[in-house]
Amino acid sequence: MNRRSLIKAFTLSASIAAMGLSWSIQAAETIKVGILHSLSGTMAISETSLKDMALMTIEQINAKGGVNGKLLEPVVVDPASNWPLFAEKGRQLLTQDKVAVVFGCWTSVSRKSVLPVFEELNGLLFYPVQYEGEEMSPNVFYTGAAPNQQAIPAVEYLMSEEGGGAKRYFLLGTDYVYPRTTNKILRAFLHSKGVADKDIEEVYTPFGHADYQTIVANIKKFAAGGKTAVISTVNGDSNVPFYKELANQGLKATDVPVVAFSVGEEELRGIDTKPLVGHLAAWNYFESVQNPVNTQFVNDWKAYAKAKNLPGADKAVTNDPMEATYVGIHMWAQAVEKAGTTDVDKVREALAGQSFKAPSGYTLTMDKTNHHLHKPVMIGEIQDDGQFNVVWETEQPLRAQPWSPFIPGNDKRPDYAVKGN
Amino acid sequence: MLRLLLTLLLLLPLATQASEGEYFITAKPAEQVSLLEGWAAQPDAARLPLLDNLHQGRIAEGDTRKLRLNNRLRGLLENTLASHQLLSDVAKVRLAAAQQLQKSAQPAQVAFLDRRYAIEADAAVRAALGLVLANLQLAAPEPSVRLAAVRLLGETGDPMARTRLEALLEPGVETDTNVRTAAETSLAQVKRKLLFGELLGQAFSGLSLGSILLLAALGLAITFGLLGVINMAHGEMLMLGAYATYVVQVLIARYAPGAIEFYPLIALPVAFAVSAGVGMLLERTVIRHLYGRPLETLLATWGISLILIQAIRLLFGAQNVEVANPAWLSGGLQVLPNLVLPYSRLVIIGFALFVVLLTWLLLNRTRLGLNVRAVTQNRNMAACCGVPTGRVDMLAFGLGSGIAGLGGVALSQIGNVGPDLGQSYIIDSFLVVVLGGVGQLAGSLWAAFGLGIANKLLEPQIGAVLGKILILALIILFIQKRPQGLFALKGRVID
Amino acid sequence: MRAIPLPPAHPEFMLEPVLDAGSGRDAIGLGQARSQGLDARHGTVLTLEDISVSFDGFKALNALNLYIGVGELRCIIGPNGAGKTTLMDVITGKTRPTTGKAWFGDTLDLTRMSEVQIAQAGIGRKFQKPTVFEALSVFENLELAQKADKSVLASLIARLSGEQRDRIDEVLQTIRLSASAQRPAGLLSHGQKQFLEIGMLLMQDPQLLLLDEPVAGMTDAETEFTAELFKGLAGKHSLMVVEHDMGFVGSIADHVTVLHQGSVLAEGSLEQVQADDRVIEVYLGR
Amino acid sequence: MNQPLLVTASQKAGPRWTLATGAVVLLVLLALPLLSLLPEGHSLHVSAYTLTLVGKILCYAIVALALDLVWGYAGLLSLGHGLFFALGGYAMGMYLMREAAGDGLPAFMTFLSWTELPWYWAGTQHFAWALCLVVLAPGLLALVFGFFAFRSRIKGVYFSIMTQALTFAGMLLFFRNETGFGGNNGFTNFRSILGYEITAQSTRAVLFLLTVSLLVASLYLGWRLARSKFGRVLTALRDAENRLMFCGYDPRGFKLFVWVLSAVLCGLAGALYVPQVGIINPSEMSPTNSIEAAVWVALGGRGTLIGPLLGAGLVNGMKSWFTVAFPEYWLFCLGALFILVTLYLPKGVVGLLKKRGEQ
Repeated sequence: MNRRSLIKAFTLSASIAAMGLSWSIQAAETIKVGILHSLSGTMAISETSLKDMALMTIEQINAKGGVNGKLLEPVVVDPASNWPLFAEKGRQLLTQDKVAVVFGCWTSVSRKSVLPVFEELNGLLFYPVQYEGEEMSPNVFYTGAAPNQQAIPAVEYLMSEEGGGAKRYFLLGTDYVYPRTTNKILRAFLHSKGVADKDIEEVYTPFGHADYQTIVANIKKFAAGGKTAVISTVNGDSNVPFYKELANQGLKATDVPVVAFSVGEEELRGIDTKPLVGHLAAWNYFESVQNPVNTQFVNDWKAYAKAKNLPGADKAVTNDPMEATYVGIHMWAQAVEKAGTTDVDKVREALAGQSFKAPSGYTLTMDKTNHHLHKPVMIGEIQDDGQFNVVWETEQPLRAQPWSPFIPGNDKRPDYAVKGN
Repeated sequence: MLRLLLTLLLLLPLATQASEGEYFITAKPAEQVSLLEGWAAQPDAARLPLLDNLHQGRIAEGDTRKLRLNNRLRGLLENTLASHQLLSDVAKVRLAAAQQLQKSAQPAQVAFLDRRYAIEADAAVRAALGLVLANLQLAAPEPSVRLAAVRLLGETGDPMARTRLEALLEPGVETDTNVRTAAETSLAQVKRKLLFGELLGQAFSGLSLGSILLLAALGLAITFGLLGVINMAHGEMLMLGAYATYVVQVLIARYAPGAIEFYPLIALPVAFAVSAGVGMLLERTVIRHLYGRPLETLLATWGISLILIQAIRLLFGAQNVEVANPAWLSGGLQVLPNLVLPYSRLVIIGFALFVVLLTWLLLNRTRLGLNVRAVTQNRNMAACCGVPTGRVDMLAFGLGSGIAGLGGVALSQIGNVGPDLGQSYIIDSFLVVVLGGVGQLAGSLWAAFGLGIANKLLEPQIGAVLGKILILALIILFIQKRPQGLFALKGRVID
Repeated sequence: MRAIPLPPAHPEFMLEPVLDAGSGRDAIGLGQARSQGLDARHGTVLTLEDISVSFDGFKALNALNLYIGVGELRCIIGPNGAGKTTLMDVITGKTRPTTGKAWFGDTLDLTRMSEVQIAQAGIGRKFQKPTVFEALSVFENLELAQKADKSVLASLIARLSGEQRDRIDEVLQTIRLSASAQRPAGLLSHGQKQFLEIGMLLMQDPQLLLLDEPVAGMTDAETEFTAELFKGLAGKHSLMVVEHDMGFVGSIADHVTVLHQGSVLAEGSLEQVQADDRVIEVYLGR
Repeated sequence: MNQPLLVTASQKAGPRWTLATGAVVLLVLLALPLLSLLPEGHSLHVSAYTLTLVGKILCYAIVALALDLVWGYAGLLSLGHGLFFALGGYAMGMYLMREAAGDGLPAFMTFLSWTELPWYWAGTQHFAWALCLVVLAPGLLALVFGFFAFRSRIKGVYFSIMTQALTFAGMLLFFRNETGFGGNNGFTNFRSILGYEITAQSTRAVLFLLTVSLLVASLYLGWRLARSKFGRVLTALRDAENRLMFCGYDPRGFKLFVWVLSAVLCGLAGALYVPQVGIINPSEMSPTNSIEAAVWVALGGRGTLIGPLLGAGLVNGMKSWFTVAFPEYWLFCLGALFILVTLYLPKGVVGLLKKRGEQ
């Protein structure tokens, strides 16, 4: 080892590192919009379509003349399913590219990773996925569901005679915060409905778990003790082996219905749904919802997928997080129009009470204080064509309760967004 | 006029059926429920076609109106249908119906079931019906009936029987001491049978997991075990095999829908060819330059795996693709009331053993196998003896990759098919090969099944995660004892 | 199998053998024959009794008995597969005997010691295939072999003293590699590597030297020089040499052991052994 | 940017120039944090983004250097160094979480309805103990694992696979919520370190300076080791372990020492990494990360001290750039890079530079 190479090495690595300084390219009279979704790594499976949906929505807004007379310029980055990289890319979008707003994140951990950055730099993030709640940052707008907008109505449905009148509940989830918190809220809720602990079984599997033989056998055993429903918060990739095992071991929806909170149209694309007919999912939107806004939305998306030659374009589907992305971008655009500027504080103010006619068939409103949307809840049954048939829905959009009343201590939380929660 | 009336009269059953259907589809869910319950208690053979149609989500063939069912209605419908099927002339249909009723029969059906039981001629159906009745008779007022029912339930290994007996034994439910004692005996009997089924089930899960590990690792046993290439792209060969299966499925569905049932069989050679082809290409372009530098093959093949993953992602999308089980791989074999062996898993166990046998024959009974073994043991010497080492390397690597492709076909039947498929198997595959002893096919076989069974035995006790961690720790300890794996070559090896 | 000799890198050096063995031996200054740990009062440095080694049923060594006296130079010969290398493996702890006793001196039980302990107790070994640290220079090779505290801590703070440096220079001269002291050992010729390995043994200063085919790949002149070197070592050190080259064996050994199928077939002077009928049959007669 | 120019210059010029270049780079690295303290808008201002990015890469560089000590010098390819890095990070993270939580429990424990801290969290509110843990956790684990592995002479590929299994097991363990380290989310949302606001420019600058110092210190350490007899024993060990044993050296001790040292260095790097990037979670332990670290070393040139630094800088710099410039294609570039380097640059970039220098 000689000194010379040491020094050479230093110079080279420093020059590479310093490249970061000269990235931003200035373009005139556009509003930059950041898109922070993983395009590679494990989360690419879910997030890629959100990136495409965001690009489509931006294209549509631009086609109508943009916002405040300026075109939107999307800046797409790939945080590669790497959580620290989310924070780094978030900071880059806000400080180097100087974007007005960022649409992105899927997993809770990625949101938690970027949150300090957005709070520090006073950025604006739109988060489009259903999540566990327990958070309300002034720098984030949550366009997905809070637990009370998804989980609790679903369990109420299962309890009802119509939903099969389940007496026992098998809570199955991937071991991370969203299932844990959701199940905790559900357990408290079930207790309040008189379900005893012996009738609740809580099981967690690791990420990417692929062998559900033992678990399905346990479900069967548990179900022998009375009318049982499975409440699944199993994360994306593990669903296929889970459902396949369920079908092959002869557990039918009429015996033991499974209601899932993370399985939508996009996930069903990877599954043969014929053996799954009758299993349920709870969301705030289904592609099969019948209304003119949705027809337009679905058609636009299919046309866009075809035009951009996206992989699997012939089978393109829409789902809840895609709708939430779509709604989020439009609401932000409306708020910018209203505020007349992209200044974060003014836009935040303008967003309160903003409403938008969404593909779900409802006019969704951004809550005045809590940064969450008022959303309808729908229960859909899996059909053999990979779509859902809505079997139950709330009469009107529900207000989100990000601080669930079923978690002790939350009653002291303020009902407005505060930094650092 | 009279003729018209007569015709109408003749058509009456049809008409009633049609009107029942019309009524059903327009009725409110609550009315539908009571309708179905009523029909279940008093079955009418003429209603069977309607129920069949309803079960398929329509009211009549050709009627395009889609019937919206929910799970409750579906359950009731199945019960009602079974109730009607008891009137069938075919014993097999009646048996299936009786088995369905064991799960779903309601007290209101007792009278009807009693009648059928009395006139049932087929012994098997009669026995099944007896159980249906026994389930319901636990609530009968006469202790003698209850006693008979309890004894009958003791004969089954049905998990529901356990729940029913336990409910009966709750304090204050059963007052008759004779029945109580009999129930206790029966419960113990049922529990024993259930435990037997559970243990069998665990053993089967272990075998099944082992067969999957084996299929995943077998290709690696050749590319890594014999050629010494730390092939981090091995997982991607599995993935290519799975995607080949998907493409075959799509193509057959489009061009030869008649053969769709057999697409996995057609996919086998295709997957082998695709993976082997890609493998040979890689060997010729990259890996051949790296023999004897095992740790560097690790880096290069890691690069290859990144490229393959992203290529597939761009070609097929980041989402998983749908690979459906054909009918003969769907469902399972009901061995015991609490033990179903899925056909797909049974077939995969058989397939894994078949592939091992094939590989063994290839390596030990063919010229190519001899050459491969010669080259892997002493490359220079083999070259001196006129073995075309380059070609042998290529073919051996192709063989390993091709076998991985075959593994991919099997994996596509039980799990996800997505760009990341290979990544989830790579560590397990390496562990199997290392544990078995590098270069030892038999070692890989034992290691795969050993790991599979150990995993499945531990999982119910301490959970999937801790089980896996414990297994990893055990492997690390085991390697301490036998650094060369289960089946190591002993002797005067100079390193 | 004999290693194929490589062409020497410096033929002119090879052509000039040093015939004055005495000065060579003095030069390397092998003064002390024993370390404190070794107790060889009974005159045998190595005692092997009833040693058997089997690999999966194959007996590499079969009830072998061998005694080497203090200061003796013993040659071991035998056909391929006779168990010569296994014998060395047993002595150095690389292979554990299935049965039998192996004592170094009167007190050290070799079957209970690790390879490192055996080496530290004073048994040095030269491999059949010359094994040197190829990435290190010749000088560094010798430095590592030098008798010193070989613990981790010591090597972290080790500094070469002038005395140690002089020793290395002396050995470098003896093995005639002074000119190549700073070259990486991997660049040496086959013969030079043999000498370097012998040099490392000298630096290690063991009581018992095991030498596996030390002159394979050497020119005649080098072989002759090696023979002189070994003869000079004998007396104060004990040597056990495994060799095929009968000329070489004849030039150094007064005592020869013939191994066959894992046991001792004959023992005695080279002439005696060569006259033995059984030996002729299995080995020499062909 | 004029550094690339310097590289070419240093190839032509003599060692004096090279020394000067090294000094300049070091000065630039030392100046970066100071420049970051300048007000925004100043022409020389360095953004927090650049600072954390470079800081992160420097942490990776330390990992690469540590890995090179065991791989390049002792010939033990570890595919589990991410575990040690993460353990150091977690130890620091525990302190930061306690600091953020004040007297209460860290937020994720409240989620799980835990009412008191698990025993292994005891004392983590003290910075000094956290620092001890930073060293002890990876150090002890490496010691135990190394002791068993080296005792039974596991080496080569076996060693690599075992280390990979080890980090995989660690990842699974930390993914569990019951393990008590925040599960998949790990630790985020740090507030302050030793009372200083963690997002303050000055805190960042100090952390950056510490990282540079640690890097320089580990370089010096590596240089001293490589120069010492110990370093030569390691090289000897890598090339001919048996010969070394018959020379009377016990390889276990040497391996164990460098293995534990390397693990501790990784732990320290992890501890500096966490407050700078603001998150630590189990995915740092994923085998992929550890393989990537091996790639940095191979790319830069193993068995040299500079190679790993160069490799870590190059790969991560490229990653940062590619993920923005070609988000869909960067894996192709990265993959192709690995292949090309192993095929055509067996000695890494340093080998290439040396060759150029000799010509």
